[in-house]
Amino acid sequence: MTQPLLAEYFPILVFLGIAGGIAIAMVGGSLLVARQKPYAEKLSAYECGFEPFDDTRRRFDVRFYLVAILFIIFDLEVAFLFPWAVALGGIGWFGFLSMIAFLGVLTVGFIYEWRKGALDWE
Amino acid sequence: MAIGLAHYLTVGAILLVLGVFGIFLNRKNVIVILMSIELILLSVNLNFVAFSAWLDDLTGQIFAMFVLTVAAAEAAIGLAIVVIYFRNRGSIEVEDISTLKG
Amino acid sequence: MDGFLSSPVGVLAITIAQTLALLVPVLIAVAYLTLAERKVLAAMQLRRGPNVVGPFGLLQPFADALKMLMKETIVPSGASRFLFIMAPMLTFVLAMLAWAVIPVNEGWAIADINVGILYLFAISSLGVYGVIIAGWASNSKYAFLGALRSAAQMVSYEVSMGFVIVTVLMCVGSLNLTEIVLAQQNVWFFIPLFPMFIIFFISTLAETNRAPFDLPEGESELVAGFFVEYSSMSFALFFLGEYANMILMSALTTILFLGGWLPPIQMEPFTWIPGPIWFALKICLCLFTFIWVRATFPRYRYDQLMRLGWKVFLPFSLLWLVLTAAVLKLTGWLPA
Amino acid sequence: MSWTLALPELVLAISGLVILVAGVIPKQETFVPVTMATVGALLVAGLLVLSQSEGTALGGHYVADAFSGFMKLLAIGGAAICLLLSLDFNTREGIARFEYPVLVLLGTLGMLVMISANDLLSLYLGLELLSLPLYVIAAFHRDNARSAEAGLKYFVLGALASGLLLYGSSLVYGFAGTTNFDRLADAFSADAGVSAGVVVGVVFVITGLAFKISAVPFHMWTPDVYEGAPTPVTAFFATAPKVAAIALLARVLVGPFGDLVAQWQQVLLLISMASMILGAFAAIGQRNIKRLMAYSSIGHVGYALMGLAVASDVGLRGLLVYMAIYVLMNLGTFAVLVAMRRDGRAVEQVDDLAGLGRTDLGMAVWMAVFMFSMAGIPPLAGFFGKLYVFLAAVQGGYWTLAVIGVLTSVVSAYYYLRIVKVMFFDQPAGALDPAPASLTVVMAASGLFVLLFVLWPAPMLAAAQAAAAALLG
Amino acid sequence: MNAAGFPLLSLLTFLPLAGAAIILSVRGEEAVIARNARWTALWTSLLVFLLSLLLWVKFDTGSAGFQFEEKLSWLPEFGVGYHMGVDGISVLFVLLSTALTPICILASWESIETRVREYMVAFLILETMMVGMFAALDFIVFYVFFEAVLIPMFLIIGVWGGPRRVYAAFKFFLYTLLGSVLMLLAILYLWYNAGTTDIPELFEYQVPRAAQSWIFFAFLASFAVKVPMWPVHTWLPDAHVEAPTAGSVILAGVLLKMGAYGFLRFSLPLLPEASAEFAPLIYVLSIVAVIYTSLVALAQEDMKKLIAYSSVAHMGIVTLGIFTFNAQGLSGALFTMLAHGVVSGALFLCVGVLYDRVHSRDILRYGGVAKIMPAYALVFMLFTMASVGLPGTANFVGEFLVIIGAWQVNPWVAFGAALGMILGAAYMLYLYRRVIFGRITRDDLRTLLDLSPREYATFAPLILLTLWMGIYPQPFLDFFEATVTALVARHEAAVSVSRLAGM
Repeated sequence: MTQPLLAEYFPILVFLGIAGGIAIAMVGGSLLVARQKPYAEKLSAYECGFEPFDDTRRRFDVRFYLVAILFIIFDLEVAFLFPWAVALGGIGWFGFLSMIAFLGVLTVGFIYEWRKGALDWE
Repeated sequence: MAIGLAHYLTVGAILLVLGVFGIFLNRKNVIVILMSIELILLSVNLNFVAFSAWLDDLTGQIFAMFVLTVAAAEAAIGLAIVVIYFRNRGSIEVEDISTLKG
Repeated sequence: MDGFLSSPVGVLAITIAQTLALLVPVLIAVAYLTLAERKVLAAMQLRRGPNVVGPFGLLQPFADALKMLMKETIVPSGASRFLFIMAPMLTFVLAMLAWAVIPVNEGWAIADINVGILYLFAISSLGVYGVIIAGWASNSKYAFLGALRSAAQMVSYEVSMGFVIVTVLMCVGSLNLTEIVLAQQNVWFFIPLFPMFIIFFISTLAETNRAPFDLPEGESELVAGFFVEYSSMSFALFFLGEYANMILMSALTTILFLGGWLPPIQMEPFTWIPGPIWFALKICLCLFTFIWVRATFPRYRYDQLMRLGWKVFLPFSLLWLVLTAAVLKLTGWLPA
Repeated sequence: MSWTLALPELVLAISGLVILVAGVIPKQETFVPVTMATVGALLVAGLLVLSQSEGTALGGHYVADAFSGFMKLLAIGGAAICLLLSLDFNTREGIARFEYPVLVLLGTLGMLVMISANDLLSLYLGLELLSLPLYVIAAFHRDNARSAEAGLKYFVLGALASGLLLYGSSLVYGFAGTTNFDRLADAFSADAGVSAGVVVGVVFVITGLAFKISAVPFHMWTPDVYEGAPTPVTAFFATAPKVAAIALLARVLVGPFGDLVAQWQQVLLLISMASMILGAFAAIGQRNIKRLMAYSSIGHVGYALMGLAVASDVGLRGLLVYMAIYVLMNLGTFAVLVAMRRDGRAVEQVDDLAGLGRTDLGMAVWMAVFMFSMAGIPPLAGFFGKLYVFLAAVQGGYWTLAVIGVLTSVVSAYYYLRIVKVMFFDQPAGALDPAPASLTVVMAASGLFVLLFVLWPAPMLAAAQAAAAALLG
Repeated sequence: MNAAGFPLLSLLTFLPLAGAAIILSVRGEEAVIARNARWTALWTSLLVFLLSLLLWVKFDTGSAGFQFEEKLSWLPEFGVGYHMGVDGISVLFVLLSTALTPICILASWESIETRVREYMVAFLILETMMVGMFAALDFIVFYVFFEAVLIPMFLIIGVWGGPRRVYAAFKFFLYTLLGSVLMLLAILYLWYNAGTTDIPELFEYQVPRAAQSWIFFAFLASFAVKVPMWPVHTWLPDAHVEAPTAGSVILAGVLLKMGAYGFLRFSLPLLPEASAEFAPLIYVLSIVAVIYTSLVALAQEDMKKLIAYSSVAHMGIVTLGIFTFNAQGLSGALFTMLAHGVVSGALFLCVGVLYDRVHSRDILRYGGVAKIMPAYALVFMLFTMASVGLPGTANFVGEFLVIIGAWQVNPWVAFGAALGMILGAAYMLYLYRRVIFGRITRDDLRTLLDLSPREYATFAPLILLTLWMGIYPQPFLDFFEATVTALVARHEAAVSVSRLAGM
């Protein structure tokens, strides 16, 4: 182990290998053991008794996309908060207030979204 | 074999080239372009972090954090623009983006 | 022997042994959680639950597993084969992977990394990919819409979860899970941070798509959500992943708010019981609450669900975060 | 912490947030009051810039000097006037949403940060704070396919430019070991020589910035974006952000990379010449007047860069004067373009101006003044802008540059004249709608400036001189 | 310092702008505006002319230096200032400009029917620029006026011109601009190296020999186009043909002089060695211009075009005279410029008279006009004779002096110039014969009216001037003498110094 920092993560790699192995074993085992007898009707997508009219990967409500965007923004905010929270004891009032200001900016954005109805469904 | 600065920089450069080529050679979908842009930013971040470790200086990592943040905002805006473009034109094929020319 | 243990092969062997020592109990726990859920629900509805296979139905999970194994794996004709198979594996692997950093007792974490909570947060965020890929790869309307809804719901509550975790971190001053537990020796965090504890718990319900937030999988509307097209073992993997996540979330709740492996009071009769037992007990308590909630509450409407996440939890947790920070800063209680 | 030095930026930031909240809370659309409030905030910031003292602040990330003051006033003024231009236009086009002024405000804040940047990090943040609102307002006409396309194109190439700039920054950081401009300058002034990595980094940084100022060969987005974006937005693009980007380029090249002049000068000379040539020739065939203005702005950037490329104090002074005059001419021109409506619909072909000299003499005269000024005909202000950059080129002995400059200005005179010709020589194509008062005021104000600059150029020259001196340190 | 006691030159320069402002401030119906504009413009220009007579009266012909000087600080730290003043070279051109403007305004009284207000404003602005250019004693100020002339002239040709006015206006503008921007670079070089743009101060500055050639060609590019010299004269016929009558008059009368004035003011004193070195080139170009354009003029069917080509030929004589570097040649050139200003302006007016009536400039369309318009025929004849250079008229004096000057330099050059004069006689008389004599071929000509009182008023001063300058030229020559002598002396000194240095 030449790089001690990465050594801590070695078990995770092992974990990944074993968990992946189990998953493959389970799916593979089922494929081996179970009787496979596919036919068209069985392989068609689930529908209410008739053939699908169009491609399923079609447009969907833009609000899902909005949620995704909002999530990115707020999750990044959280990413900033992590180091700040851990170091809060050592960064003094300036550090504290900087983050409060940052949160204030985000709050303004949040108020905007709220008023614009980005958070409303139906 | 120890993995040193040069390796990181090489990967970074490769990612950059991939990103740039992705933008210019891509003939299909605008989303691919957005992904290429993210790829470029990724290469930049890799550079910053690698240099930061090499120089034993935190500036690079802070820079990378900021790049990350801005990249998120940029992606959000980019997607929003793609959405309104799609709403207007019903397509996001790169070759269709040619109403404006002269 | 020492020589072997410190050689690379030895280290690998030990790590594999540790991993299996953790994974196998988790898998067994998952298996019995399914049984427990049915039993508890039945009890609450004054039924008996499974009681045929084995004594008190104790072998029921194995029977289920066997049945799953013997079923045909159907890949819909319109699906993307590779992604379709990959999605459940991803969900399952991620659910397992998170366990690598969970400290069962002081020093009993397989990978005691110093950014453990960040790691957990990252792994649980990745869970969305399994859902999205499954919904996309199935090429079915129900699966697709279900996946979108699941994903939206998961990310919505993740934000407030993040705030809650940050609040805890401020009180600890470290990202290491062991240290988070050790910081609760005097008082468990659920007491001073009670509102955050509630938010966190409810968010975990939403994060794991559990009742009353199981709407994306609502049988009546979307048949079964994103995994409607799945069958056999790939279905089982989703199932396992989901229940493993439940246990993981309970473990996280325990670590963050319920003092991990610490006994309720640091005195004689309690300290006799070893840490891992306390840990397991607390997890069981959480899991029981999960099931209890399922038995008790009606399902949320989707708009209510999103509103709760964005308009109640998010502003509230943000506010509480700032308040906590201010209080800590003003009183000087911050960890150095 | 001398953060009070950054008071203009802070005031803009806070007022931006307050205005955003104040704008979103009422039930009805608040475009007009919000625009007014934004203009007010910009004016306050302008006053604060005027009273700003000099020095560095915020851990060396921020610098205030005469140069930043000069450029900030230009940027703020340009932004404020562009907002006035949009008042009437946006209402008529159905894009009168209060987000527009707020975005302009935030973009202006980004410009101020850029202009005062003293670190690669603040440079980048300022640039993005400017670019992101610009992407949005380029596509602000949401239901218009061309606007959306303009936004998309601008976004893609802008993001690419940011990426290249960042990549350059990362190399500079890695090989020089710092991102602070002062320390970078120290690092390069040492005799040790510079590594190839830094040079590559500098070239990438220049490339990124060249995109932003739409200098050839990184200009491809300009015509499309100018044509597609709503006209007041185009006016904004053509003025304030260009000032900020030029300021940034000047500060970066003269400050931290001042000792690498041998490395960047050739690049800049080529960029400048290519921009002048392309700006002159490509505009000739344009029928859409916004597209024409796009090529015109490319050409003007070429002239302005001439001042930077010669790398002297005279050149910098020329650059500053040029930018100031350029901004004012462009604001006036765009006031006319914004006013171009027939039967309530916006028109933007050159031929739509036909016979304007008969139907609306006032507007035609101002437009002619701006066109002659852009062509660099004395005694109008545009001539003096060119005069000072040419003087710098002649002084430095860059004859090729100077000769290309004057020849391309003759070529570009052709298409400016064509507009005058259409307005005065051609038969009227039907009267344009009368221009709203706000536009007339902008036209007249910048027109008078362009006309009368010749009488009293000394104050601006003195200010530019001081700014250039401050930048050279 | 200032013989007039008040800033006369600035007043002359900017008074027309005040008139323009008054015209612009008039509101009302179209006809009212037009009438107002005409009268205001006329009175303004007359006032300017009367004021400018003070120059004539107060000018000290014995001095070679600048008079009526005015100085204002403009950009002191750059060595640029607002400096006005006239010497023997420029004073008469100021007068020529102020004299021709009211005549032009009178000439456009009826022929301009549309957008009268704008037309008059453009003309007054043009006057400002012309006067300012001749009076400027700072290179930058000079350049500003020199270039600014383009704007009103472009509009005058383009808006009120003939069918191909757009083409002509663009050609005029771009040709001239192209030349002048090159001059601008030379000015910048001088500015930077001498540290000043003040013309008297610049005269003290020795331009390095190596730079002189470049600067000379840069100046040549500008002035040659303006003069215009062959082969860059092609804009002139187009511009003349398409411009309205008054535009042609100003163009021929004043604007062409700007190039020659530039040679005299800048090329000769600033660049003596280069001027001497490249004088043969100028001779060749001038002779070619004289002979070639005369031949071209012979073949013209369009009256205005013919006169335009004759202008090129006459200006060839002028440039020839300038580059002889002796007193006779220079005086002759200056005198020819003045005379040509009066005579060719008058000739364009003559064409304008016919054009106003018949709306054609086609020579073949006319014939026998003498029988219907005897007074007009007389006037036309006078100016034709003057143009030909008949003794007793203005042109004769100038051309004669130029030929004498040229003879001293090189007899062949003089011979070329004389040949040009003979050809000039040929095409002018040919024109006159075809238009005025012969049988009346068209019926519509029979109804033409002879000169109106307004037209008499227009022609009268020109006739007087032509005869005065031809019969008693001394007062005019007096103006030049001191300055020209100084200029020649200065030139010879500079050239002999460099010749000594070369040996």
